[in-house]
Amino acid sequence: MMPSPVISARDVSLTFPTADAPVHALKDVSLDIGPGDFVSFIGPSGCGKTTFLRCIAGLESPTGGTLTVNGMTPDQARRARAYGYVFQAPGLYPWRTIAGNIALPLEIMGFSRPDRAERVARVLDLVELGQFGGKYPWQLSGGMQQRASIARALAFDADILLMDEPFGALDEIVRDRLNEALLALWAKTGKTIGFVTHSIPEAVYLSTKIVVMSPRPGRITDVIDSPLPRQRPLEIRDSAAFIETAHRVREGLRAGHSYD
Amino acid sequence: MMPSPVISARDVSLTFPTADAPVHALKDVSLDIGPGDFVSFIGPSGCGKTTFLRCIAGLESPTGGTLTVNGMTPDQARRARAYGYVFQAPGLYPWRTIAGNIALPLEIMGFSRPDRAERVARVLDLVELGQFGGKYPWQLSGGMQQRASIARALAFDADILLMDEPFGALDEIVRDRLNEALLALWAKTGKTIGFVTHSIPEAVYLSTKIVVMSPRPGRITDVIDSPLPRQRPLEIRDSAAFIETAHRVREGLRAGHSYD
Amino acid sequence: MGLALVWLGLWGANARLANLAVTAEWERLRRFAVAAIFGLTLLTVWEMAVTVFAVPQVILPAPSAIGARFVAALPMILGDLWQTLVKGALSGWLIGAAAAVLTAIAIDRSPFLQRGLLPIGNFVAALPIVGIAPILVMWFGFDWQSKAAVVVVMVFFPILVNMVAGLAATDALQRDQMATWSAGYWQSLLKLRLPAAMPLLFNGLKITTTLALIGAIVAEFFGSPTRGMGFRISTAVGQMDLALVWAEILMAAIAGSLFYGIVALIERRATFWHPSQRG
Amino acid sequence: MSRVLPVLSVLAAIVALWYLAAVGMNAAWVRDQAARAGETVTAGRLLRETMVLERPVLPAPHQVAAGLWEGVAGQKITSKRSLVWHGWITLGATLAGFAIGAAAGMILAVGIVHNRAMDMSIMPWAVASQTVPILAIAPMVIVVFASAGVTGLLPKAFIAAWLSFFPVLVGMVKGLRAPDAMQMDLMRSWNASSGQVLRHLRLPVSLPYLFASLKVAVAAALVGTIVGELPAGATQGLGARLLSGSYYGQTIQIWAALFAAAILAAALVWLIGLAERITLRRMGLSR
Amino acid sequence: ADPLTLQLKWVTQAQFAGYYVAKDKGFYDEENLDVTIKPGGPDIAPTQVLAGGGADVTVEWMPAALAAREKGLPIVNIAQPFKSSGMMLTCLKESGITDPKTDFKGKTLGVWFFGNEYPFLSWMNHLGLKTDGGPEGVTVLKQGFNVDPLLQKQAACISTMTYNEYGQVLDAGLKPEDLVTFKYEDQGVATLEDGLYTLEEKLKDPAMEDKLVRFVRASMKGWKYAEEHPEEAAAIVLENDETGAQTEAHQVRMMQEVAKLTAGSNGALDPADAERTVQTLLSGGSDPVISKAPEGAWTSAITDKALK
Ligand SMILES: Nc1ncnc2c1ncn2[C@@H]1O[C@H](COP(=O)(O)OP(=O)(O)OP(=O)(O)O)[C@@H](O)[C@H]1O
Ligand SMILES: Nc1ncnc2c1ncn2[C@@H]1O[C@H](COP(=O)(O)OP(=O)(O)OP(=O)(O)O)[C@@H](O)[C@H]1O
Ligand SMILES: Cc1ncc(C[n+]2csc(CCO)c2C)c(N)n1
Ligand SMILES: [Mg+2]
Ligand SMILES: [Mg+2]
Repeated sequence: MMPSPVISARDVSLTFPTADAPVHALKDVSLDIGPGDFVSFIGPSGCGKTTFLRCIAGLESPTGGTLTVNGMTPDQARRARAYGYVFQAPGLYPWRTIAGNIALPLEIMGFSRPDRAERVARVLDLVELGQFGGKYPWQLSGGMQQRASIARALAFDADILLMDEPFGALDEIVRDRLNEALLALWAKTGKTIGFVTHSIPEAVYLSTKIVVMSPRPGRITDVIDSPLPRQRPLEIRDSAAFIETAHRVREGLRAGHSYD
Repeated sequence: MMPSPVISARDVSLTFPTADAPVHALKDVSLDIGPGDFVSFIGPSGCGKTTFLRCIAGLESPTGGTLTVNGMTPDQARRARAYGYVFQAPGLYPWRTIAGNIALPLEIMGFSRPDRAERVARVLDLVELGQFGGKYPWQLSGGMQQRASIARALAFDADILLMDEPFGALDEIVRDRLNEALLALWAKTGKTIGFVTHSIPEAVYLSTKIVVMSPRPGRITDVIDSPLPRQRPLEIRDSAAFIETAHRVREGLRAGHSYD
Repeated sequence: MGLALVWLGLWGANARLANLAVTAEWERLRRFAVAAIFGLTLLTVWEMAVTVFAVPQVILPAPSAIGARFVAALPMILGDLWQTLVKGALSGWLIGAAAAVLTAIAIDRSPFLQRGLLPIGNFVAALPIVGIAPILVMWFGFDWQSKAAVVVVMVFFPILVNMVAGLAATDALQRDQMATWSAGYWQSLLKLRLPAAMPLLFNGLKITTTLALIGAIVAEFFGSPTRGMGFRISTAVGQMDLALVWAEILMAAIAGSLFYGIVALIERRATFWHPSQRG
Repeated sequence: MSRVLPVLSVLAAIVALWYLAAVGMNAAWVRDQAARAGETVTAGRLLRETMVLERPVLPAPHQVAAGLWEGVAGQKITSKRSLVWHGWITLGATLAGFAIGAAAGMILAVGIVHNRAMDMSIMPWAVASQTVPILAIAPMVIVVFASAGVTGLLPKAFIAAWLSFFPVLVGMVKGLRAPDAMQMDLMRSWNASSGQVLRHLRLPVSLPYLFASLKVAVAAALVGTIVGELPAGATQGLGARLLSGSYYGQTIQIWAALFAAAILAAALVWLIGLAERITLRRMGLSR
Repeated sequence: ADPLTLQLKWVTQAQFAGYYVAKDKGFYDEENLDVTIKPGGPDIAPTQVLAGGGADVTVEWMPAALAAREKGLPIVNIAQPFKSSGMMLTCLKESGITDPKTDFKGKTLGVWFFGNEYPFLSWMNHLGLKTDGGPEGVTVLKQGFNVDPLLQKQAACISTMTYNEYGQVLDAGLKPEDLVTFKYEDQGVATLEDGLYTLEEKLKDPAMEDKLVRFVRASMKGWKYAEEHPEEAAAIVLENDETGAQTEAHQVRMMQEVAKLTAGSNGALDPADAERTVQTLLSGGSDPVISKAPEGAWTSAITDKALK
């Protein structure tokens, strides 16, 4: 029997009213995400990936359908501090140093001072920014800011991690290393992860489930359960199963594009 | 005989004074870029790619060395409106619609109204945002904003195009399409292009010259002249020359990372 | 004609000085020098105008006469300064600023209050000081307390307006982050909205430094003990001692500028991250 | 409805408090009077008499309302006892002064942002100008204007402008410097002239600062006008009305004039708020 | 008609009835004068307006005028419609003050400043009381526009004019028997109030001198008319008050009281009164209002011609 899903969406729709025609950002999206799943969302830009993630996190209210997280509404889950969220833009607070930015959610959640210091140091190292804790955001390069924002979401141990193109601004090498680190973290903690990416190999490498989306209206066109084992060395990317899955994702993506 | 370079850097250095230790963002960078070159910069985040592009564009003054653009200082070249610049973040003005944002540099440069309208429509189509001209930036997804900012830089015909990770937030399909479009534009206009990317295949596919950089201090570790012909169908990515070049770039990148 | 020449000459020197490239250590001195030369220009033109046009002393005394009077009457002027600036203006400014900030937070906290209190707050705070001053003098007595009360009323509105705007000055992404961490109201106030409000708050604080001084001085016109800058000014006008009037004004200008300067300095420290401060 | 209810309830609370305060503050006088007449006061009498004093320390709300009504509706609006007439006079000078002051503030701010010499020389003196106690020099201003043959609206408007240019200057300098580095860099990469940067970037970014400042400035302009009306021969305008009320100890008249002035100020502030909302909406900035 | 501007010392009220009556009744027209009457107010220093050229003639009190003259402003008294002083100190009986010589010490007294403090200061000089707030002297409050300090008991005594503030105290509900008043006249420290002053240089111009003669003549006609018709004079004043703040009852009473002060004067300054004022200001204490007797501070040239 399937374990009961952590996140369960039924016919979720979201329409933005704009000055001219309303935008159907999501239409009839149904999806179940089980505990410990690593779900990637992939799709052309504007297909509603960010919007769906925001709905899960309770930052946006669907205009139709139902969405539950751990059996609660997303809003209740948000209040229960179920989420770590990495936004598409770094969004660091300019009046705090990098270390201060990472410590901020910890302060809010009431972690003790020594605990905070220890966690900040650990995640700064994880994203390879050890020496930059004392700098202000505007003194960092774009990729470094992005990494700082990842570190911030990892510093506290939320059960559900939502990441919106976290590695978009990073080079292949760092990206690979962070992919590995993320997998290790996931294996160790059993977090449930929702992950938006534009990289097909990244999606295939990381996920247990790949959700392909398509725009106008934003909807799910394919859900691919990964045939790969949970243990994934980097070399797995040369395996036949990997290449085959990547191919299927690419086909799904292409189909989504063919509409315009 | 080589044609005289459009951009010529000799021992360019740039140090940011910060509260604690000064940051050596660039150190002794020398590089020649000829007319019609398509130069990609690749390297770990924080290695000075953005900084170097900003120096070329006259937005930052090197603290050492000389840098000339068309025989002028970068600042003079900037005044001569030699550049189109795509920043790492979209940087759209929130009080203007997408079309208004794209029209802004045209207004500033004194294009006539019908000319403006025609150009805006053309580049909007080019980046596949035809229907979104009337929307405001916050009504667009991250990738759509990024495309709008690319369109803005393409709308006026600058001889030198500087692009800082323009396609970072786009999915593979759109990215491929835009890569092709960019190559077509480049072939047609003979622009000189400086291009920052984190994708090795993208760098190899697009460039005539690939500059690999390394951080702390930011410097050039390798300059690879592409063996690929100027005409590049997408399939060229399966050619041996392509794979070999990509390999060399990856090695260079890896070497840059090994320092930390 | 001569006046215009002096003006142009000194302004030219100033422009050159202002655009001179200097090292960081000299920057401070340079700023001071530029402002000083500008002031000198004004004073020279003033002195010359008074002499050339033979303006009577009882209308506009010459700067030299004012300077002499300033030095001679300095102990008295300092006493007046203490009474008006420190006791009246400063205490009123502090109370008013605190009240405005707290009100802004209360308004911001409760949509009900926001709709109910803001329009009425605007209204009450728009009561002109010259009307309230006599009433407050009647209520709070002749000494500095009534002056402080006038200052409170005067500085309240500008700070409130700026603070309310400041609390709204966060961007959507920053607010969303707070939401994902499920930050409580006070937490997001303390960690996000207050820091983000600082640039606008200081805007209000800076504007009101000068208002506070004016308020305290003006309130003394409506009743006061026999000291204080407002008292001295009105009495001196009545006694045709215009040099003393201007000497007091000079003191007010110096003290007020200092007050403003200190607040601006604190602003620089507190909002170092804002683009307007990063230059 | 949901907009009126909160205002009404807060208003009701204030009026209730006010009545209490009126009883409290006027009680001493009623007791003294009774003591001088050798009588004792009951609570009922205290309550009754504190509401109807001719020279109360704090007039009761209905007394002020009556005074206001009498001044607004009880007279022909051309009568010199009409608050509408006095308000009209004050409004004219306020608007003129506000226009001059706001324009001066904006022009100076633009100058300061673009010219280093102006930045360094003007700002300290602009600050100093505001520390000059305007009421002290107001009579002199009026005298100087008068000796130059200028009387009536202009001297008052000058004082109003003097007070209102400063908030605009400070706010605009801040606002014009608020664009972030990337927004400025974009402009630089297009080699936009400083005029274009101003028009297309600095001005739009400064709007929130501008409107906050304008609200403060318009209230300041009204204060300036009223201050200017005190020594202007104290004949016309709400300032004159306030003053003469004050001089003759007609507390209720003072309060009525005060409220008239506040209503005027609130209306002006509200108008600017309206302009703000419309502008921001047209710029797509209000979400 | 010849234009002439008169600056009043205070706001439009029956204190200046003579001038308004002269204008309203056409007395100025008869003299071929076009007179503009500018009301004063707090912080209008009439002498300053005169110096600035904003007026040709001003109504001012002699102590302030002499002090201004000592400061170098050559102003001259050309006529004196007010014979006696209306100034007094009004105290609450409950403050326990009965005799100025003994009871003021340690009390708080309300005083007008802005050039109106001279009579008070010289009185205190005569009594040998310091005004710096020490225990051996009196505490002085700068009194605002109205009589509230007395009603609110913020001061033991306040300055009042017989024709104005005293009436307001009574209007406010206090009875004469609740109050103790000390007239400057009775205390022997009275100074001349409400005279007409102009600049010396104006007198040198014969045409101007002639205008002033006609002005003083018409003004005194106005004053005498006002004395005889207080109700009508008060109505005229009300008519000219643009603030609309005055009440008829108050102005009629003011006119009646003012009439008592103007009664003894035909407009000509009695040099003896002036000398007495000078002596009062000069004498007594360490801190006299003027330091030496003025020369040429008044002239009878105008009134001599006007009244013949
Ligand atoms: N304004 C600044 N003040 C201080 N240090 C800065 C500033 N701007 C950049 N730096 C530093 O300069 C170095 C190079 O930054 P740069 O933005 O050029 O990197 P990059 O190669 O573009 O990286 P990325 O791929 O992450 O965008 C970084 O270490 C950064 O911290
Ligand atoms: N606040 C808004 N108002 C109106 N339309 C909006 C708003 N936010 C998003 N949209 C629209 O909703 C659609 C989906 O946006 P969303 O940000 O979810 O896309 P996405 O899949 O995350 O794209 P990308 O990969 O480019 O980030 C887009 O067409 C966008 O224009
Ligand atoms: C604030 C203030 N109060 C009173 C006077 C003095 N004053 C001028 S005219 C006049 C006659 C009285 O009605 C009096 C007493 C003043 N100048 N300023
Ligand atoms: Mg997105
Ligand atoms: Mg970069």
